[in-house]
Amino acid sequence: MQKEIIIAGFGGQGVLFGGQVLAYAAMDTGKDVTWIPSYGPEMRGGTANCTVVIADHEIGSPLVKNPPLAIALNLPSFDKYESLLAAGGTLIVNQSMVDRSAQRNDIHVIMVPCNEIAEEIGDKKLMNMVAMGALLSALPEVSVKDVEKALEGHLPARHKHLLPKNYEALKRGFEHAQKEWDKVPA
Amino acid sequence: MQKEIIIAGFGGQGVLFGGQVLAYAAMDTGKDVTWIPSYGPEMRGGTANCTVVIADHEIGSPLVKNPPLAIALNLPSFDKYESLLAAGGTLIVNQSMVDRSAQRNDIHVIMVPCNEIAEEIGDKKLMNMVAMGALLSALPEVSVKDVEKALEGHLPARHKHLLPKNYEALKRGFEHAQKEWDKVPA
Amino acid sequence: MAAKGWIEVSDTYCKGCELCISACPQDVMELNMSRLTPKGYHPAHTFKDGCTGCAICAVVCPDAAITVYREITKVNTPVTA
Amino acid sequence: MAAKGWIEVSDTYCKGCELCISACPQDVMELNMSRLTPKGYHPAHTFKDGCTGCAICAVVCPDAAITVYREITKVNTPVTA
Amino acid sequence: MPKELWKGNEAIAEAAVRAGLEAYFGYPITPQTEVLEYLSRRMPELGRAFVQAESELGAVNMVYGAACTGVRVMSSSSSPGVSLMMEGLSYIAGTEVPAVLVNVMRGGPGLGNIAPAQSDYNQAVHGGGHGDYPRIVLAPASVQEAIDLTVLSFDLAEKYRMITMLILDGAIGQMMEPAEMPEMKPVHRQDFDWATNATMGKRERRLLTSIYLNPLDEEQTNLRLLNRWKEVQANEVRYKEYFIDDAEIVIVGFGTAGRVALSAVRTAREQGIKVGLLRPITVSPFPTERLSQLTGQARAFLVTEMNMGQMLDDVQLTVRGRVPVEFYGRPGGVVPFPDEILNEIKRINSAPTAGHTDARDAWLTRMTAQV
Amino acid sequence: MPKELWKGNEAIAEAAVRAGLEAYFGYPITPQTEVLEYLSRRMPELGRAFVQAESELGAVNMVYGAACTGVRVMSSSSSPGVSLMMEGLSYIAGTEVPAVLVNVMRGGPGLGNIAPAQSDYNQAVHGGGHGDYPRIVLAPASVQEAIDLTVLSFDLAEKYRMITMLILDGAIGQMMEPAEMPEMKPVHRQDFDWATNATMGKRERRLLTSIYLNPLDEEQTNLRLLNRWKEVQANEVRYKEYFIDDAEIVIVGFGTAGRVALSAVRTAREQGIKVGLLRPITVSPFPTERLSQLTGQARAFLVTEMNMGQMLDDVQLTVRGRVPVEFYGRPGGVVPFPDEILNEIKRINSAPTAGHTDARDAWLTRMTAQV
Amino acid sequence: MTTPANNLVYERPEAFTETPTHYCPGCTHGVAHRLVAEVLEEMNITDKTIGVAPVGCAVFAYNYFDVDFVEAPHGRAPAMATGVKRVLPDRVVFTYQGDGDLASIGMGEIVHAAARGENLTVIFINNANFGMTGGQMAPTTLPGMKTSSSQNGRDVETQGYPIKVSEMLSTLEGVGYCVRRSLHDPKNIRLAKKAIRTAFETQVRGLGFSMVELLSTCPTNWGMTPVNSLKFVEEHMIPAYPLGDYKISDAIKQIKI
Amino acid sequence: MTTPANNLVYERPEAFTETPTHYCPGCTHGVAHRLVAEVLEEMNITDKTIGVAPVGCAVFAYNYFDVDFVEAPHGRAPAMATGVKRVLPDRVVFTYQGDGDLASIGMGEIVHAAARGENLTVIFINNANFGMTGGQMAPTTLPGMKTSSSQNGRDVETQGYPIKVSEMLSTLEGVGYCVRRSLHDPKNIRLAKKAIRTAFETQVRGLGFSMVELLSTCPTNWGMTPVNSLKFVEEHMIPAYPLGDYKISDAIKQIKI
Ligand SMILES: Cc1ncc(C[n+]2csc(CCOP(=O)(O)OP(=O)(O)O)c2C)c(N)n1
Ligand SMILES: Cc1ncc(C[n+]2csc(CCOP(=O)(O)OP(=O)(O)O)c2C)c(N)n1
Ligand code: SF4
Ligand code: SF4
Ligand code: SF4
Ligand code: SF4
Ligand code: SF4
Ligand code: SF4
Ligand SMILES: [Mg+2]
Ligand SMILES: [Mg+2]
Repeated sequence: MQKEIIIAGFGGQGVLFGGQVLAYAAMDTGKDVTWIPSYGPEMRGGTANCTVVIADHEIGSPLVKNPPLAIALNLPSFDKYESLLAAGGTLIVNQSMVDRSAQRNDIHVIMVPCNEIAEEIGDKKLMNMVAMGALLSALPEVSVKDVEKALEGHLPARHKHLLPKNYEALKRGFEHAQKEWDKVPA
Repeated sequence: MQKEIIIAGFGGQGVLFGGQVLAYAAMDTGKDVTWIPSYGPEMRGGTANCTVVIADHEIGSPLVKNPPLAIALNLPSFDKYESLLAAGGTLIVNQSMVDRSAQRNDIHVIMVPCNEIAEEIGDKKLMNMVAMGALLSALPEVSVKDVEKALEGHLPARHKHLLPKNYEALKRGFEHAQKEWDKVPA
Repeated sequence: MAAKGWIEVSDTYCKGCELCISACPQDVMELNMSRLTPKGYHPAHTFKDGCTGCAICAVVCPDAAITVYREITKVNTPVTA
Repeated sequence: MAAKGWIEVSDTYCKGCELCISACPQDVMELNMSRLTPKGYHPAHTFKDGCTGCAICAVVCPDAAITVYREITKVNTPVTA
Repeated sequence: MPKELWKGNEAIAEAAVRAGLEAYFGYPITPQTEVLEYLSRRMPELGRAFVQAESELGAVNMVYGAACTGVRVMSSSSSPGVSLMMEGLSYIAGTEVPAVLVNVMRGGPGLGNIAPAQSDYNQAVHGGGHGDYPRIVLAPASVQEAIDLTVLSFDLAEKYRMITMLILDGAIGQMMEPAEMPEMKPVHRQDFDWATNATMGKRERRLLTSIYLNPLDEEQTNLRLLNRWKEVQANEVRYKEYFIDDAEIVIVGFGTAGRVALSAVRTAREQGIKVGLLRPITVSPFPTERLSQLTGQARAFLVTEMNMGQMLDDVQLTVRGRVPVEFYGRPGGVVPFPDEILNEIKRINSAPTAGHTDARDAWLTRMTAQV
Repeated sequence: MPKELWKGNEAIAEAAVRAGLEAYFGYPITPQTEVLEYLSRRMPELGRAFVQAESELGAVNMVYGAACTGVRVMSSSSSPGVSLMMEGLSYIAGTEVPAVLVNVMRGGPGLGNIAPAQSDYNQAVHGGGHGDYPRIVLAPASVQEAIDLTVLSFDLAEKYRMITMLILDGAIGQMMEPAEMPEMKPVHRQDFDWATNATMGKRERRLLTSIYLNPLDEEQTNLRLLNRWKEVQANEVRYKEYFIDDAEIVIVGFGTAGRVALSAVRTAREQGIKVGLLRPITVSPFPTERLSQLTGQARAFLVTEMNMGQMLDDVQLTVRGRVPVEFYGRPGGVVPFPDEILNEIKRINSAPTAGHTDARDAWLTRMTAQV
Repeated sequence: MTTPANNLVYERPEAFTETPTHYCPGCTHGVAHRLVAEVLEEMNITDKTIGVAPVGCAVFAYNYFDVDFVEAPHGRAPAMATGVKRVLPDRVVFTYQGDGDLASIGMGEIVHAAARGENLTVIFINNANFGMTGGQMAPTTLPGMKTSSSQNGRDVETQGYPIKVSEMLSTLEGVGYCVRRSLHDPKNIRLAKKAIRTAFETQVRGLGFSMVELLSTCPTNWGMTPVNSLKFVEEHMIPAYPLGDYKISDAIKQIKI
Repeated sequence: MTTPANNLVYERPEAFTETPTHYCPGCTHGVAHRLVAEVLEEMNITDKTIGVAPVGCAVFAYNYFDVDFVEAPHGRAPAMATGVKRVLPDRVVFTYQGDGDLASIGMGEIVHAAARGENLTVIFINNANFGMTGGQMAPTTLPGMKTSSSQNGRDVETQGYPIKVSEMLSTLEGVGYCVRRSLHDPKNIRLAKKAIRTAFETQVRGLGFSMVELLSTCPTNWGMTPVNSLKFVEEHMIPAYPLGDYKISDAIKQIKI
């Protein structure tokens, strides 16, 4: 088993941390995992992304050209990864930040109004966790519970009081995605 | 034909210049020649030497371990090159600065009181030219005339007035050596 | 009466840093929260009258995004070389 | 009367630079032209009486070649700690 | 110790601390800066020495000074910064004091970029500073390996009184992986009989210098170093093999290029191609002997690197034309994807090469046509 | 021009002047200092730029700046100083501007000594600065050759927009030989279409930089440089042969080691041994093709160097085990005498070697036993 | 809106290219750039100017000025500029350097370019940290200031004291003009521009080495808004780095702008 | 001649080894060495001292002092000393550097060691040229002075102005003690020794960076007798490099020797 996930968006959208939480969740359930960010000055005010690879064997390449799974938190990321996604893959899109619909039809595009859902929960910043919840609907190897535990274990102490809202965000994202999947013709 | 000559003494005894004059003389008569000094901080207040190679073909090594010809202008040089000289070779020794006689008898050691002769000519500094004259007695490939021409051609202008004395020194050295050779049992 | 002036803020250059806003002596500038530049910034603009064309905003703008104009009050003043 | 002193110049270290000679306030030093050190220098020495043991020669010597002594005029002076 | 997610650069820093690092001197440069930043906090916390030097030149000479006292000392940098250390490295080598240097390589030459690259292999392994001097060079391919090799590097440096370099690319420096840290070792200052730590009235004074005015003495030093290197070659070669047993095609790749190749090898194996991977962990000493053995087994080698073919020469030097050697490289900060290497495997598998004299030439022709 | 006795270092300086050198930047270091001293007088005399830089680091970056304007510019140094130039050289290479650098090598590593050595071959030819970049490296063996190659180096640097290095050892820098200077060429500032010499209102502005933030652009640059290198390899290989026609043993040696070998070859020939000498003049590009041809003719090679076997690897890479390669080196500033090489010739001639896998090892064993 | 040209009070200088800068919003690197561009234009020397970019946030400076540019290794801009200027003495050559570039790694080069009295103009951006690499301590970081490599605040005992570069360089005879200005408000920006102008005039007249040190902001790494960053400059940087004229040679005092 | 020990007025310091120096006759490098040895001995710190030798004529300094020694790359002694001192803060660490070493190639390292206030002592030998390599121009060469790389005399227009190192470093806060002395006569030699003593006391008490600049001779490359060289120092060097106390921190002023 090996799964590759790319999470992409603006700097400040919690892209890197989202990926780390996923990596922790996978690690804590005994899988091998790699997390690698894009780095350097091009990050300054621009876009950020990270790649997470989860496998049950020693991981080779930590980078992937055509991921089967991706989260696009903004429009440029949607543009980029819609075209790069592997055929048959799933792309979680933050609907709140894009103004177009999917163009490819050999991939699954799950639209999630992450910002709105996060704002409903009461913390705009949780938008990344909403998207993460949605992603998990397409990643059976990692459960929502696993991610919750990872958050509990690795969220910095000063943010621990935010745990319940994080859980809520994950759940809402997962549920929203489930509904979208149900719409997908089998 | 190839001949190697080492000229050695204290810094300040005109060792390097003596070698250069010889090199010029050889060059001006159409031979190939190399001149190479010992260099660097060990020269500071210590000894200096240079190696001249004269040949009628492209010269390989500019350095030589056991030269057939050498001039030793002081005691340390006498000590060093007496032992290094090739068997059958000739060593011109500045008798004025050594207090011992030769130990090897498979080489020709020609003692020349260079300082005294130079002082007689009226310039202590010409001691190197006295030795050079003596050397020429064992180096038929370069004549005293050749060296005189080299001096004429390459002595810095401000020293040109010293030419006659230089000639004198060469001649006296050569003649002294001739006499010594005559003493050598055939 | 103070001179009347106006400014243009370039969408290409403005990064919404607010330095002009805090520097404007007439307090006539703000970020335009209803617009985004192609780079995704809310650009600065004058939101009310009162600009004198003093160009202080342009002096502090790190992105040379502001062009400043002033109404010419005295016309035909001969220019001495 | 000036103190009476004397010096020793080490053949191992002296390089005949003459700095001591020119510094000696009593002008009692010169190079010893009749001797050569193992390195080939004419070493400094005192060539006449008059050394006061002032140690100025030692202070200027770049090669720490000079040892300076002085005759003890007051003996048994108790040394207070 | 349980596994934690560690970022490569920070893992190296913490591993060094646990191995008894007493002093760190460095200068910020991407993609290495986290090593310095981490240690800027961690070292003072433990009462150990940390200095952000004025430059890499300053840093390497601070390392040199501390190394002379016999403590465990390290610096880290990235390509341009490491180039500035070449004089210092040559001095450290000539003085025979142990020191550890980490190079988190980036795209070059010149300012280049900060993307992952392996183009300082030759500098680390062959050229670099002036003069003949051997050095140990380790090339981790994962965060765990980065930790383990960091610890090892101090032991090797001390054992052989030799520079030990870790070369990794930005990808390994920046990535996070689950990894286990070694126990924290108490700092144990060894009483080396060469260390210049002041006599304290207890011994004869010591000198540490790289000057040998007499060429014959310098020659002796050169030969001593080379003889010591023979010991290193005999004892310290390390590599890792994957799917080698029955491999007919053997890929040779280190660091990230090696692990990317592993992905390709897996896929190729699924497709029934008998391909294996030899991943040198010590690129200096190079696993010459093992590679030579494999020359009897493999019908072709494929060298993969994130450069224009540097380790390639070492492979060719060993293979000596007995089997074809092919090359696939992505220079300039590009990390190859597994499918590119898979394509190479397939190409070699289906149309066995005649064995060109220069694998680099053939690759260049293909690359140039392609882009 | 009639021949004059020229000292190697001064000959290089004057030759550069005659080739149109417009700027020299350097820092004193033995055994190279005469280049700087000569030019400190000569350049201002001609109204050209001379700066004694604060350091070699300063010097190489002054060279870099002047090179960007398209003028002929040079620096010179010796081993430790050249190590300090590695970052700058990598930048110059990455920016593709022409520059000439002379390294009058001395014994190393570290401070070493000032005696003649050839131990920066690897640094010059293979490693050196960070990143992949080709460079032309010329190795004169006489004063005349030093002159001719100095002139050539400017032409090559400009033609290929590439660093051209002269590596020579202190012996050639310090020796005098009869040599002919080229005519004084008037300075002719070429109007390169890349030179940043200010627009003067006549053209679009230009940039010269070595930064390629996008790895794909950097990769393109790397490949462009390598393709240009192929041209250099095709056009610029230079070497000199002695007694090669019927040689059964071929010595390969450059610079002083090469000319010392010539003396040994002469003596060996007198003794009836069929030995010849291949003396590479361009050590980069290396005369691979010619050496490969000779592999068909020779029954053994002997590489002689004043180091511990650096060019040796390049020879072995070419010979690829087809014939035995033997090595004789004197590192650390020792210049071999002809009789030492003669002994090697005789050894090889009388007891043909079985062809060890590593000539360096065999040599080291012999040397270690000997001293 | 029709705008007769003579209504124009201020517009983007022509010495600028049309490329938007990559600087963070509100970073006063941009102001410094603009001032240099205005001066080049006013002095009508754009055509004959060659810039030397540093390694630092201003590494891409070459994209923004409509003049020839070269890009130096980190800290070596003064040496590279020396190389350029010595072979093209009639051109105007300037370096633009950060405090990491000039005062840390490049200390040797700047001191010697100044000591030699190279006819160069140096624009020195003191923003108290290494901006480009993510905000590490610079030689100019204030005592107690937190950076990513002085996480508990710069401890002068172990991490040293700030270097006052202008004061230091002014001890050198080769220096013609050396002043410190700030970019934190319109008045000081105007004074900064005048200083930049004087520095270039110094060069054009061959009066020796000229440098303008500019106190600048780094909102991103200081973790402040751009507006608060300006306040930080006023309240903390200026007391540590007093504005002033550290050296103006007599010949330069005569220059009237 | 029997010499009762208490007759002794002066003898070669014990902190010296028995190796004769390689310096040219009359070179005041030797005087500087002797003073350092005397101070180490008087302070009783020979046992815990580690010296850092430069590349320059003093490259073999390590042969002459009976203390541990390391030999730095040209100009990098202050960095190397920093490395030593940071891991052995209770040892006494000094560098001994020439003006080529410290003021030319090593400018970056000395400025930063000083700025960091490293607890080191630097003995800085200003002899106005690069002695070891045969007398090239140094940053401290006097205007108009002939050297092998300023053969018509140093032309300040193209070859720059002398750097007054003590004055320059004294602008740095990390510097505790920075003075210039001369070795040209007995009185000044005594003052030099006192300064060296104070510098080491500064270090021993942890009061920051200390440096003594010593005007020194180079008879060989100046082409003068040793005696005339001393006169040259007095008549030409001192006017260009005034002797004096450039920085003495308050704490150090309290030290009584
Ligand atoms: C030799 C070398 N060392 C380190 C770096 C990494 N580096 C790039 S920019 C920089 C510091 C920039 O700081 P500063 O000069 O203050 O400029 P700022 O970004 O603050 O404007 C460093 C350390 C490099 N590129 N090259
Ligand atoms: C990197 C490097 N550059 C140059 C040299 C050559 N070099 C040796 S000593 C020296 C100058 C010494 O002058 P200074 O420091 O003034 O000492 P002095 O001999 O005058 O006492 C130079 C340039 C070197 N050894 N290493
Ligand atoms: S020109 Fe003056 S008044 Fe008008 S907006 Fe700008 S700062 Fe305000
Ligand atoms: S100062 Fe310039 S960039 Fe900033 S908000 Fe105003 S117009 Fe925009
Ligand atoms: S000063 Fe010293 S070295 Fe010089 S002559 Fe006097 S004793 Fe000899
Ligand atoms: S001790 Fe004084 S008087 Fe005696 S020789 Fe020395 S300087 Fe002269
Ligand atoms: S990091 Fe700082 S200095 Fe760099 S552009 Fe951003 S705000 Fe400006
Ligand atoms: S060369 Fe000069 S500095 Fe060096 S030892 Fe001789 S006199 Fe002293
Ligand atoms: Mg900065
Ligand atoms: Mg000096």
